[in-house]
Amino acid sequence: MRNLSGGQSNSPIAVNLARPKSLFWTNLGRNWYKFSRNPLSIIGLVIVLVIIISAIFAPWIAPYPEQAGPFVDFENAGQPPSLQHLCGTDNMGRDIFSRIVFAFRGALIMAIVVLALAVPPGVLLGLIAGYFQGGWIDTVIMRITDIFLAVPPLILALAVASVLEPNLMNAMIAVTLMWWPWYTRLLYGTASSIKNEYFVIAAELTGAGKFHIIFREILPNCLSPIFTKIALDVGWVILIGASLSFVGLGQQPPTPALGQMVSDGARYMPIFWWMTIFPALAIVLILLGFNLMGDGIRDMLERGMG
Amino acid sequence: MKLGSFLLRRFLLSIFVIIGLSIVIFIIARVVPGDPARMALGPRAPEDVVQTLRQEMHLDKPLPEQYFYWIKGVFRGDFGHSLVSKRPVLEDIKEYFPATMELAIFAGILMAIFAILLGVLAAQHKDTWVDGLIRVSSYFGVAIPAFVAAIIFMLLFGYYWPILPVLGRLSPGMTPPRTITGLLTLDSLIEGNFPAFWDAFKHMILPAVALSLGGLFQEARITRSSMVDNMHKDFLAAERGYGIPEKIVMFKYLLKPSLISTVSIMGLDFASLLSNAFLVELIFNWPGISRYGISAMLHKDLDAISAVIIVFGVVFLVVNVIVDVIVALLDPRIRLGTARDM
Amino acid sequence: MLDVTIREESKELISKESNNLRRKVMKTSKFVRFLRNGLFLVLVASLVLNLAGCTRKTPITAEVKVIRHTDSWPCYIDPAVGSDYASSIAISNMYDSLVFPNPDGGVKPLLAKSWTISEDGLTYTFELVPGVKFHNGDELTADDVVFSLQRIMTIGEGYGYLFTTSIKEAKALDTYHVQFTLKQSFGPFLGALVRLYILDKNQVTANIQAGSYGEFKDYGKGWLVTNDAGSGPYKVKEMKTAEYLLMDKFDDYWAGWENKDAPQYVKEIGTTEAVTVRTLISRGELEITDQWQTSENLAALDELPNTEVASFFEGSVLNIMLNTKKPPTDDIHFRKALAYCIDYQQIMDKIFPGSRPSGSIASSTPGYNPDLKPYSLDLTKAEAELKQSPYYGKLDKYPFELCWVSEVPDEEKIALMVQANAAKLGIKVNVVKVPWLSVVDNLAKVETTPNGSVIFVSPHYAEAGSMLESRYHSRSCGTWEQGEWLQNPEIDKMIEAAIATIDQKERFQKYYTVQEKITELCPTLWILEQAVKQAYRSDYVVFPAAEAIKEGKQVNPVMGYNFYYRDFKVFPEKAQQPYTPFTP
Amino acid sequence: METKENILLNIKNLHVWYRVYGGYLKVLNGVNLIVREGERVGLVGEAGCGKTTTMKSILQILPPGDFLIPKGEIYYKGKDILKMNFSEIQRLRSKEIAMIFQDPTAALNPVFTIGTQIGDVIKYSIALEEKKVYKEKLKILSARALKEAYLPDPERMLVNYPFQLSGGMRQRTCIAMAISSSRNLLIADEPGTSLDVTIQDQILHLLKEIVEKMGASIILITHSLGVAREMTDRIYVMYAGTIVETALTKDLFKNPVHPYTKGLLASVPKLSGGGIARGIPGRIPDYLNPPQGCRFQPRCEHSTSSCVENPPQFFEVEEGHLVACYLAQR
Repeated sequence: MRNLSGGQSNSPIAVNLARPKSLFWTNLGRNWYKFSRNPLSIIGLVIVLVIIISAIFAPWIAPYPEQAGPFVDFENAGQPPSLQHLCGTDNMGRDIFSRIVFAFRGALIMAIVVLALAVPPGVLLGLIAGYFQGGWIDTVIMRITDIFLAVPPLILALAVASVLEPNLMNAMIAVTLMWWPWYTRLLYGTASSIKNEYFVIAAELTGAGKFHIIFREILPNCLSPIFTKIALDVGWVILIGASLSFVGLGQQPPTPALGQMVSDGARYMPIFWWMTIFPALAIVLILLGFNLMGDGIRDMLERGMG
Repeated sequence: MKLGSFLLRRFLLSIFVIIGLSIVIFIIARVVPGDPARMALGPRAPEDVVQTLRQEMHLDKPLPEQYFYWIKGVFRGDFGHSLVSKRPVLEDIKEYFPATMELAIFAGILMAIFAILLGVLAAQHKDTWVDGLIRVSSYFGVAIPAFVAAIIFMLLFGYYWPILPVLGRLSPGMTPPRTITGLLTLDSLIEGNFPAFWDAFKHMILPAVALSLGGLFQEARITRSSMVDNMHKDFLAAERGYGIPEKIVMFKYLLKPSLISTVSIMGLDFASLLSNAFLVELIFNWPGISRYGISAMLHKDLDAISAVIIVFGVVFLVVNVIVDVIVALLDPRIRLGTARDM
Repeated sequence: MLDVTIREESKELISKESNNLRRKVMKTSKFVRFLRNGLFLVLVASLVLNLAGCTRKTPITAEVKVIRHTDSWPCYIDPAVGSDYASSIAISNMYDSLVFPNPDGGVKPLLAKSWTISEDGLTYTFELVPGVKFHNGDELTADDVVFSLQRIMTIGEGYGYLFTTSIKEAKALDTYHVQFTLKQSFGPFLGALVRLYILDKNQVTANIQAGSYGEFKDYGKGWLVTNDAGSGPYKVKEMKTAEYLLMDKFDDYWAGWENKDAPQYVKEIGTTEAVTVRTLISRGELEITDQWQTSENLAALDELPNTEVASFFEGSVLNIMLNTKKPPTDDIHFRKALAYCIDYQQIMDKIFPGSRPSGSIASSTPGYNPDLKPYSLDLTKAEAELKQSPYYGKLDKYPFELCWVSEVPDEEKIALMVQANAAKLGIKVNVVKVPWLSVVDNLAKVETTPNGSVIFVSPHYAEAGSMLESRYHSRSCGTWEQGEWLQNPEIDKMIEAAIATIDQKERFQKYYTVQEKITELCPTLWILEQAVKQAYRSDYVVFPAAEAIKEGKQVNPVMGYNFYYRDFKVFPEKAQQPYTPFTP
Repeated sequence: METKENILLNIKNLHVWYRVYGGYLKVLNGVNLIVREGERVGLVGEAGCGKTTTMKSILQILPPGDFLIPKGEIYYKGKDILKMNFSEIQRLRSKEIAMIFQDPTAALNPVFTIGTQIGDVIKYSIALEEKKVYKEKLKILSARALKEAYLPDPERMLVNYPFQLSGGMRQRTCIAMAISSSRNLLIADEPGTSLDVTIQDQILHLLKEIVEKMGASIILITHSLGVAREMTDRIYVMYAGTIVETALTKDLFKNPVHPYTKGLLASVPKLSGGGIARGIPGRIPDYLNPPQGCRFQPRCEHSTSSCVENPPQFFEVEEGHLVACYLAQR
């Protein structure tokens, strides 16, 4: 929600930059307050927590954990939703609900690994390019970034994943390859504007080394944009992961994955509609959760520090 | 004029980017395990035949040389041969590209129109149930992936409520118009063949809606918030204060500056729309270049993959330039170039 | 609209009635404006109408006789390229070969009205039917036959291997006589000749483009992707490479059309997407579905009124190929243990309903050994066999890797079943999903070939010999058709001997012994013979193969020939709703 | 005692609240203000004390949706603006009252040319009488308005965008808009404070001249007493959303009564000795929960218990010199 108190609409970025570095951490309490003030963020947070917990404790939460793996039981294949099988069973008699719960694992792992692999190099390159703005380093890095940004990430990821052996690992590699440039671009913008801030210039005048300036002066002030982007990206990564596995380029059966379950189910529409609908809803739920939470975090970090 | 030079720089940069992209995609395509020639001819083809094909495809040469041959061809409009359709890739692209463009453009238009409508509506009824409804639906709109929407439409309209066609571009038995632009709706209009136009139009609705959902709501939100921001600007108070009627203030003085931010993210949304087309075309059996691309990827049809990626690269760049131009037209500060260029 | 008014405008200017002209222009331009504004409204209105659900039903006027059939794509209509199911159907309908396959596995004359075979069985001489016309009117001569043969042998794709391996040379004796000389005696040669489709030399050479086949440039490959140069009962009307193939009746087909109800048009639609197929059927836009639908879908389709499921056998066997050169499957006892522990019956009931047990050769393939009992579930025997295996007791050290082809979802169920069954013996099976192209790669080398691969194989020509050679002869090692790496010289010899035998009875006898030997070695788990099943509109389509099954007759064992549309009958006027008539 | 006739604007006990999280910002807390015809009134007070809010509420141009006016009346020519219907307000805005905004950069729409903006203003004020407004006429009128604001080369000015003008030119453009058609009341919100002193001076003189020419009244909002002294006949001192003192300019400077007014006067740097001015300790209170009673009492050295219990009424110290403070009692 927008904060209407008074008319001061001074741009959030400017505020962030002028802010002394440590404030982000010292302000956690206040941030939490600002975050929790928006019910939607809370809903998002709850959804995310539920998903994470059920992913971690899947074997205990899923009613039929063994059915998330290689398993066939043609006796009760294609059962409609019931009390025994909340989301029904698929064409091999496996409990869809259990498979969904386990599928959350893949989705989360995807998000974590991809971001963990993509953010650091992206940030680093962005910082360097931004700091040496105008120099040849800047040109080289940013032009390469442009090349990767020239095509929507999903398309390139599809291409990469398709030439590799189809499995979760390679899917993650493919997405990671497409993800770092976005952080490079983000950091480039932020860093190149921060580097003209007085406190950076001051540090330079006191003869601080480039390393110190980049990592001690500039980086800390890029934190909230970075965190904001990460928060908003989790959902996107999961979405792209689902898209890949929808085409069959992600997690391979019998290990369940949401996108894969949807496309498998599509083969049995409309007879076993539940085979498609419930995994689809699961995808919507997980995205909804992370998007809401992401928005909350963004508002908290960008507007919150006013 | 500033805008001209800006476009020129943009164009030169694009050429560079495309070449870079071609290198990247070429490398990606050549990482593929297995022997493309063998794949092309099938397991029972005699070795010597395979060998000749290998030479044709320059697979026996070192990578840089292969790239050189390939890019030379590309500049001559020769994207190589498709292993699946057994035709020159260029022909395939000529055949499928318009279908995707038609769909994408229609979806884009839907997206823009409804995004702005909803945005304005939400802003005008700020903090009322209207606003709330639009916001909530926007969260869902962003959270429902295009392919999920497509599948659900398929289920609903394919079986339970068959009022809209769910497959292909044209009903079987409907005589397609002469190919002029390749856009069925346009061609049929040019021919004055209204049944065909209407049929093609109906075929576009579901896929287009599925594609536009995500971006639509996101932009609606951005329109809304930038309008709300501007509502508190002094110039609006001033214009009201000088007795300019509310309507004019709303739709002239408020809308124009507010649209700038909406339009500038439209580029990104159009991009994600294009990438979603890859799955949606698959589902709706839409004979477009995206479906072609997917099948190429699943068959490891290297030349086709590369060509598709490059085509999309070009399209994406063009779109971005267009967006920049629109933004420049909306915002004199950029057009007349006092503001930092983007 | 506008320029019309302008033209009228100028006309009347000449006739100097400028004032009533002005009124007229006013009127028309107003009308134009109305149109412009109106158009949008009209669109919206009619959309609303449609949403309201009143879709205008076009009255069924001229009943065009049409067969619309979905199948797996891509479809290659070039006889020297295509060899898969869809291609075989298309090609066999658009081209004629010298001989035509019979249901019993033999052949009957087609383009060749007679032939002679030399004593040593190395020379075949055919006399062609005179006056056969290609689709473009040219007459079919011996030259065309020779050209077609050279073409397919040079290009070497599709069914080319059948001839590159067997034929030394071919020459045209005169306009109507052509002679083939074989490398070595080849019994089933006539059966193989079914796949030699005759193209119009002049038409092809007239349409060659740049290519790498020497004087013949691209041998017309480019042109033949979307065109045909055949003499068959149907000809290409439109080929959309990624979408569909539309064929229409070749009215002056040389053998005539005594079947008056044969379809005028045949549309091969390139999709097996369950949703698509179902929608098409439910809208009456499809006569016959493809054979790749899941059993669940077929069951659902079967329940629709006017829709029946035709199920027949074309000799395609579902194998689990065991790599006999890689532990633990290199041990015969281990293999037999597996063979005895599988619950074939449940697989046939649950996963491939309507299929039947099979040995190394499917019972529908001519030359299969009827007295041979295929393996069946018997755990005690399995136990016994396993005890004799050197790997007994240390099974956990030898994991069994079982691959299934990701393009065929039902194979996953098979793999999982086998996994479950083997577990009863304490054999651990790792199930791996592999895309088809990688399967081909993996089976090319013995060390990359997995312990077990779930793969369908069907004969190339309708005889046991084809299957035996392509599955168990050392020559076929490294192709996807032999994941066993049997490399057994004795068997090689027996197969060669059998195939070289001209006399059919004798030949079949030899096939029997080979089968016994192979069954003894148990290099493969023969799961079942797959039924080719497709749903079709029984209310107005007469599907010969389906009829044959009903009468307990045999269907044509040669791939594609159960879709020889010249024998089909269509009665659109009998069609129940839903039915969407076809307008080309 | 003022006679009803010549009173142009009369604000009575005006309250304005802004809606925010956690309640309302009670910004205006009973503002009383009178402007007579042809009178030049000054409104002084430190930043954020609600001057602008008061003025905006006269024109009904507070940010839509986020405020409410719990009580108070604003009489213009004896009619309550708050009760006016839309067309009346429209007429009021384009015929009677015009406001010149504090920051000319923010007050001009960045994406429209000066011509369009000023043109529309004129167009719709004329539109009240005439059916059809011709482009040419608009052009001429806007050019004239600009000329009156002493903008060089008005015709060319029309096609420019705000960002192409200097600060001073923008300020003049705003004034031109305000005076593009004759007005009876001008509200100048800290004119030219964002500009450097010389230009600010020119602007003020321009205003003076215009007001005399049009014979209009003016409300001059400023925080500099210097400006107020030379530009106004009467001054209202405002603190935290209330008028604390009002008097004829000369009286106020002669004998300020309210401690806040004293503070203000004291904080003007004197040229003759005295050195650095001594300001007022403390700061504007938090409007979310403003202090009890007199809003100045937390910062006031003379504050007594009664200041806290109930806010002081106006006490007349001399003819037309009202003070809201118990110090003015007796």
